[in-house]
Amino acid sequence: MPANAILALKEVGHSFGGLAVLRSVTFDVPEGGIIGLIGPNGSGKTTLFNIVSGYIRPLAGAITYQGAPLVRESIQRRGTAGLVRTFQTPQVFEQMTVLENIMVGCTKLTRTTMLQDLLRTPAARGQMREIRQRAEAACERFQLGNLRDLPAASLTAGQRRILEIARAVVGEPRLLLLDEPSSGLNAQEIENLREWIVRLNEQGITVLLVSHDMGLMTVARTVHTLYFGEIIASGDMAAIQRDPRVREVYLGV
Amino acid sequence: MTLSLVLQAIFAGVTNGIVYAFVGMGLSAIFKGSRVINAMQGEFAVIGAMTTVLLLTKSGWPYPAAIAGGVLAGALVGAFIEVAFVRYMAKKNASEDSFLLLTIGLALTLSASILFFIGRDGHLLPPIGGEGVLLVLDAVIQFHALWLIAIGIGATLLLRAFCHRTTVGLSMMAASIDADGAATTGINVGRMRTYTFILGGLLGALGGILVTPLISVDYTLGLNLTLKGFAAAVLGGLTNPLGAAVGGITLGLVESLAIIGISSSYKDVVAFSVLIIIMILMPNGILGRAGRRGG
Amino acid sequence: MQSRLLWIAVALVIWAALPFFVPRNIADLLVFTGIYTIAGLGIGLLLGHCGIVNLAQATFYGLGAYASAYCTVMMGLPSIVGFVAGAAISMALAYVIGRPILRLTGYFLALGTLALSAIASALFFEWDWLTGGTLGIGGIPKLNLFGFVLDRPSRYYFFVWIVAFACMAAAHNLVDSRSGLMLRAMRDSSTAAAALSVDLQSLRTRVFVVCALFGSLAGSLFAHHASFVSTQSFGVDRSISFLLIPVIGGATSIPGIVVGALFVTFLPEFLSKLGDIHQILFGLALVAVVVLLPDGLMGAFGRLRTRLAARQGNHAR
Amino acid sequence: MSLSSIARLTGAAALVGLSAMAAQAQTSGEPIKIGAIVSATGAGAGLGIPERNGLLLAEKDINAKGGVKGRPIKIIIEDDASNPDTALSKANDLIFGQKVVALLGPSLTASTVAVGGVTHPNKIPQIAFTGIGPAVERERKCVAHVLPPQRLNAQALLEYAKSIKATKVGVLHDAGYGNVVMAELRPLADKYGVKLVAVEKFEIGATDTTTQAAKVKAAQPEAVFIIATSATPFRNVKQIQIAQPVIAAIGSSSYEYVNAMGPAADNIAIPEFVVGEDPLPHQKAFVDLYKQTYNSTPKNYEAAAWDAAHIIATALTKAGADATGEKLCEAMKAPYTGVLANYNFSADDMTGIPISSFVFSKIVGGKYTRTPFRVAQ
Repeated sequence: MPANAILALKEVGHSFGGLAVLRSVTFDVPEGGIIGLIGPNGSGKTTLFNIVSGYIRPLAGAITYQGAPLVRESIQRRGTAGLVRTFQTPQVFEQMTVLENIMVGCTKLTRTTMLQDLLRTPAARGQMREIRQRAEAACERFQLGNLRDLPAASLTAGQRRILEIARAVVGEPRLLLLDEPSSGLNAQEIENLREWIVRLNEQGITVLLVSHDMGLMTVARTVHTLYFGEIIASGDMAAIQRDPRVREVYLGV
Repeated sequence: MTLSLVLQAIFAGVTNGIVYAFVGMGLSAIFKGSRVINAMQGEFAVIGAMTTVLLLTKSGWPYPAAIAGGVLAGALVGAFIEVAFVRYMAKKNASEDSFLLLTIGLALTLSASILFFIGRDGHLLPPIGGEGVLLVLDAVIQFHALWLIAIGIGATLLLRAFCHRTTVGLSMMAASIDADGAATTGINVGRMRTYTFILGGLLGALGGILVTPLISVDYTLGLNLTLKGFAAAVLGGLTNPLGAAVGGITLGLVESLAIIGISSSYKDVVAFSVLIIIMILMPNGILGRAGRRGG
Repeated sequence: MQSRLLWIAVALVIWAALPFFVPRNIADLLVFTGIYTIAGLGIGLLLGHCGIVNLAQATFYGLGAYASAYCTVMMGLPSIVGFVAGAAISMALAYVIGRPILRLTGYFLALGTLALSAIASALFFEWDWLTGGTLGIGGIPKLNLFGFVLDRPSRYYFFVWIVAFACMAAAHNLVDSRSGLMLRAMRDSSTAAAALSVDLQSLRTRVFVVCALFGSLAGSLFAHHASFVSTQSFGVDRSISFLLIPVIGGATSIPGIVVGALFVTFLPEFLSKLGDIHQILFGLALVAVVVLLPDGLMGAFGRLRTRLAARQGNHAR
Repeated sequence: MSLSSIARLTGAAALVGLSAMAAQAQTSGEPIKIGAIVSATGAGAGLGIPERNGLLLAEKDINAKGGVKGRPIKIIIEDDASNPDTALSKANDLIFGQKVVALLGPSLTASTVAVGGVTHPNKIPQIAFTGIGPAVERERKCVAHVLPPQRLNAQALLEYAKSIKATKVGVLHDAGYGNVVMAELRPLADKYGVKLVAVEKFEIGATDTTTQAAKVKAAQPEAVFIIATSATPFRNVKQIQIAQPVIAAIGSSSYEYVNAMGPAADNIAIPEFVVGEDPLPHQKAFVDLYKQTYNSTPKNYEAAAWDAAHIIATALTKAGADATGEKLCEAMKAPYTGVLANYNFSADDMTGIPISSFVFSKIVGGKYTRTPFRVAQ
C-alpha cells in the first residue's frame, strides 16, 4: 500500500443470497487524487460504494482509511472522519430550505448536548451562529445564494445535485464519494459539475467518482473498470477507452 | 410442582393461545392485505360474540344460525370500516400511524357503543360439545377447548388454502405484495383491500364467538384481546397468519408457564417482555423467513 | 412585528385573567390542560420530529407521580425532591430502555412502547409497597412556594402553566437548535442524515429521554394537584390518550400541542352534558379528526389561513 | 286551529299543571342541591349504573315523603367515566359551580380519594360508595363510606369459613380490589385459625385464570376464597373441577357477574348485604319499590346509594335545611339503620358497619338465596 493512500481496498468481496456481487476487489485511492469507477449496470459499483460509505458490511476483505481499519466503523464515524458520500438520486431534505440543508452538513463540526440545546445556552447559540455563518458562506460559494430560503423540494435535479455536494463539502471532508453525480443533469450542468469537482480537488479534497458518464470521467486521473464484481482494467481514461476488454464488455464495441 | 399442574398449565396455555391466535390471525391478515395495524381487532371478536348472543337469546335463532349471523356481523363491520374510512384515507396517502389512530378511535367508539346500546352485562354462549371435560392425569381440558383447537387448526389451513389456491386469495396476496404491479395486471386493489377487511372481521368475529363459551364477553374485553392478539401476531412475524397461530400458542404457553414457574402476578410482565425481546432479537418473528418491515 | 407583540400581550393578559373569571371546575380543567400539554410536548417531539409513536408516556407520567407521592408522603421530603427524583428515574429508564427499543421502527416501535406501558402498568399494581397498588397514595401536600400555598386550581394554574411555558420554550429551543436541525434532517431522509454524520440512534434515544423528562414533570405536577395517585391513572388507556394530544393538535406545532390538550380535557367535559352517550361521541370526534384532518387541528388551521390569505391576495389584485 | 281546540289544549295544560302541583304538593321552595358522582361509563360502569338507579329512586322517595322539612332535594348526578381526574373536575363543578351542600359517591376508590382532596379541606360532607381506602382517608372525618372497609369484608369471609369448619383455605384474587382485601385477610387469618395454603393473584381483566386455579387446587384446600371483580376465576375454578366450597367476596356479587358465570355460579357463597329475592324485613320496602320502578332486583350498590342519599336527607332534616359544612357533617354522624347495613360515621373507619350487618347468600340457578347464617356482634 502506497504511503499516500487515503483509502485502500484489499480483496473486498460481497454476495447477496449466495450471488457474488463483488469478488476480491483491490485498489487504492491516493490522497489528493480523483479516482473513477466505471462499470455496466450490475457490475457492483453501488455495492462497493455502499460498503465504503458504511451502509453495507462486506463479507470478505479489508478496507483501511487513513491507515486505520474501516469496516467496523459506523456510517456516522466515517462521516466525522471526513469520508462523505452523495447519492445516485440526490437525497436532499425536502421540507427544509436550501440553507438549512447546508446547515445540517455543518452540524458535525460542532458539539452540543441536548440539555444545552433545550436551554439555548450561550454555547449552543454561538455554535448555531457559527453553523449558520458557514452555511451562508457555502451558499454563496456554490451560487445557491438566491435559492437559500426556498424549500429543497422545489429545486431542479441539477440544483439538488449541487446542493448535495455543497452540503457534503461544507462538513470539510477529506474523501468525497460521488455516486453518479451527472445523472439527470443537462450538458451545461454537467460541465459545471466537472468544474466543481476539479475545484474541490484543488482545495485538497480527494474524490472517488462513480459514473456512467465517460465525458465526466475524464476528470479522473485513474479509472478502474468493474465487471461482474471484478476489476478488469485500470488506468487513465484514454488507456481505459483503448483497452480491448473494456471495449468489449462495457462500451459494447 | 406436580406433573398434573404442569400439564394443566400447558392445557390452559394452549387454550388461551388459540384465543390469542384467532385475534392475531385476523390482525395479520389485515396487515398483510392493507399495511394497517388494526387496533380494533378485539372489537370484531366482541361484535361477533355479542351479535350471536343477542340472536340466540333475544331473537331465538338456532345456535348455528346465530353463529353465522355473528360471523356475518363481523364481516359487515369490517367491510364498512374499509369503505367508510380506510379507502378515503388511503386515497389521501395517510401515514401508517394515522391508520393505527383511526382504529384506536374506532375501538373506543365501539366499546362505548356496546356499553351504551347493549349494556354492561357479561355474556356466555353454550359450549360446543357440551360442558364436559377431558381428564388427563388429574389435569382438565374442556371439550369445548378441544373443539376450539380443532376449529383453530381447520381455520388456519382453510385460510392458507384460500390465500394460495383461490383466485381471490391470490389476487389479495398480489395486491398486498405489490399494489402497482397487481393493478397493471387488472386486479382491483381497492376491492382486494375491502376483502381483506371482510376477512379480518370474519376471523375476528369467529374467534370471538368460539371463545365466548370459555370467556364471558363484555364491553371491556376488546382492548385486552387486541393487546394479546398484537403480541401473537408480532411474535409470528406479523405478515404471516400461520405465524400468528404459532405466536399465539407460544404466548399462551409462556404466560401459563410463567404462572407456575415465576409468580402468577408477573404473567403480563413476562409475556410482554418476551414480546419486546423477540421483536428486537428476531425481527422476522419466531418463524423467521417472511420479511418483516417496520415503518 | 409590532402587531405580533401586541397579540402576545393580549394573549398573556387573557391567560393571566382567565382563572379569575371561570368557574372552579373550568380552572381545574385548565390545570389539567397544562399538565397534559407538558406530557404531550414530549410525544409531539417524538412523533413530529422523529416519526416515533410513543405509547409509553403514561409510564413516565406514573414514575413522576409516584416519585412525588413517595418522597413527600412516605419519606416526608420536600416536594422538589420528588420532582427531581421522578425526572432522574424517568430519564434513566428512558435511556436504558430506549437504546434497545428504539432500534425498532414504525409499527413495531409503536407496539414495543405499548408493551412497555403494559409492563409498567402491571408493575405499578404489583409493587404496592411503593405505589400503594389500587388504593394508591393519598394526602400528597399541595405545593408551597415560599409560603404561598397553591391549594386551589386558580393558584396552581399559574404554576402549572409557567412550567408548561418553560417546557414549550425548551421544546421550541430544541427544534430551533443544532439537534433540531439534525432531527428534521433525520425525518426527511434518514439515509442522507446518516451520511452527514447525524447519529440517528443516539439522537432518537436522547429525544426519548427528553420526552420522558416531560412526562415525569407532568406526573409530578399531577400528583400535587390531585393529592392522590393510584394505578388507575397510569394504564395503557392513559398512554393512548396522551398520544391523542399531538395527533389531534398537530405534532409539529407547539401551539398544536396546547390545542390537542384542550381537546382531550374539555371535549369530554362538554360531551358529558349529553348523557352516557358521551364516550361514543368522543370516539367519533377522534375518528373524524384522524380521517379529515391528518395533520391535526393546527395543520388544518394553517391550511385555512394560507387559503384565506391567497384569496385576499387575489382580491387585492 | 279552532277556538275549541285551543280551549281543549289550555284545559289539558291546566290539568297537567295541576297534577304536577299535586305531586309537588308536599314539598315547596328552592330544592336543596346534593351532588353525586358515579362511574356510569368506563370500566366501573358495573358499579356506577346501579348506584345511579339507587340515587334516582332515593330522590323520588325522599321528595314523595315531603323532602327535607318540606323542601325538595335535587340530586345532581355526574359521570366520572371511571377516571379519577374527571371525578376531581366534576367535584369542583358540583361544589363550587352548582354549590351543592354535600357530595355522594364516587364509585371507585381512586376517584373517592381524589375527590376527598377537595371535599375535605372545603368541609363538604361526602358519602362515598366505596370502602375506606388508604391511610389518609382516616383523617378525613367528613368523608363517610357506605360500603364496609376491606378489613370487614376479609373478616366476613373468614367467619363463613369458620362456620363451615374450613381451616385450610386457598385464595384466588385479582391485583386490584383483591389485593387490598388480601392485605387485610393475611393477618386476620391467624386469628381465625385459618391457614392460607395457596394465594394466587391474577391481573385485572384477565381472560383466563385456569393455571392459578390449578395451583390453588394442587394445595388441596378445604375451601376457596375468590376476591375479584370478574366472573372469570369462578368459571375457571369450576372448569378444573375444584369441588370444595367457593366463597366470594362482595365485589363479585352482581347479576351481571352471575350471568357471566353461567352454571359455574351455583353454590357460591357470598357474604354481602342485600338479597333481593329474600330481603330482610327492614330491606323489604326498598326492594319492593326498586322492583316496581326498574323491573329488576336490586343488589348491594343500589342499596348503598339509596342509603347514602337518605343519610344526607336525614342529617339535613336534623341540622336544618340550610345546614352546610361541619354542622351537616356532625348531623350525619348519628348512628343510622340503613337498608344495606347499620352505619355509624363517628367510627374510626368512617363507616361503623358491624359484622352483624352481613347476610350470607348462596347462588342457586342464577338467583341468590339467603342462608340462615349470621354473625353475632
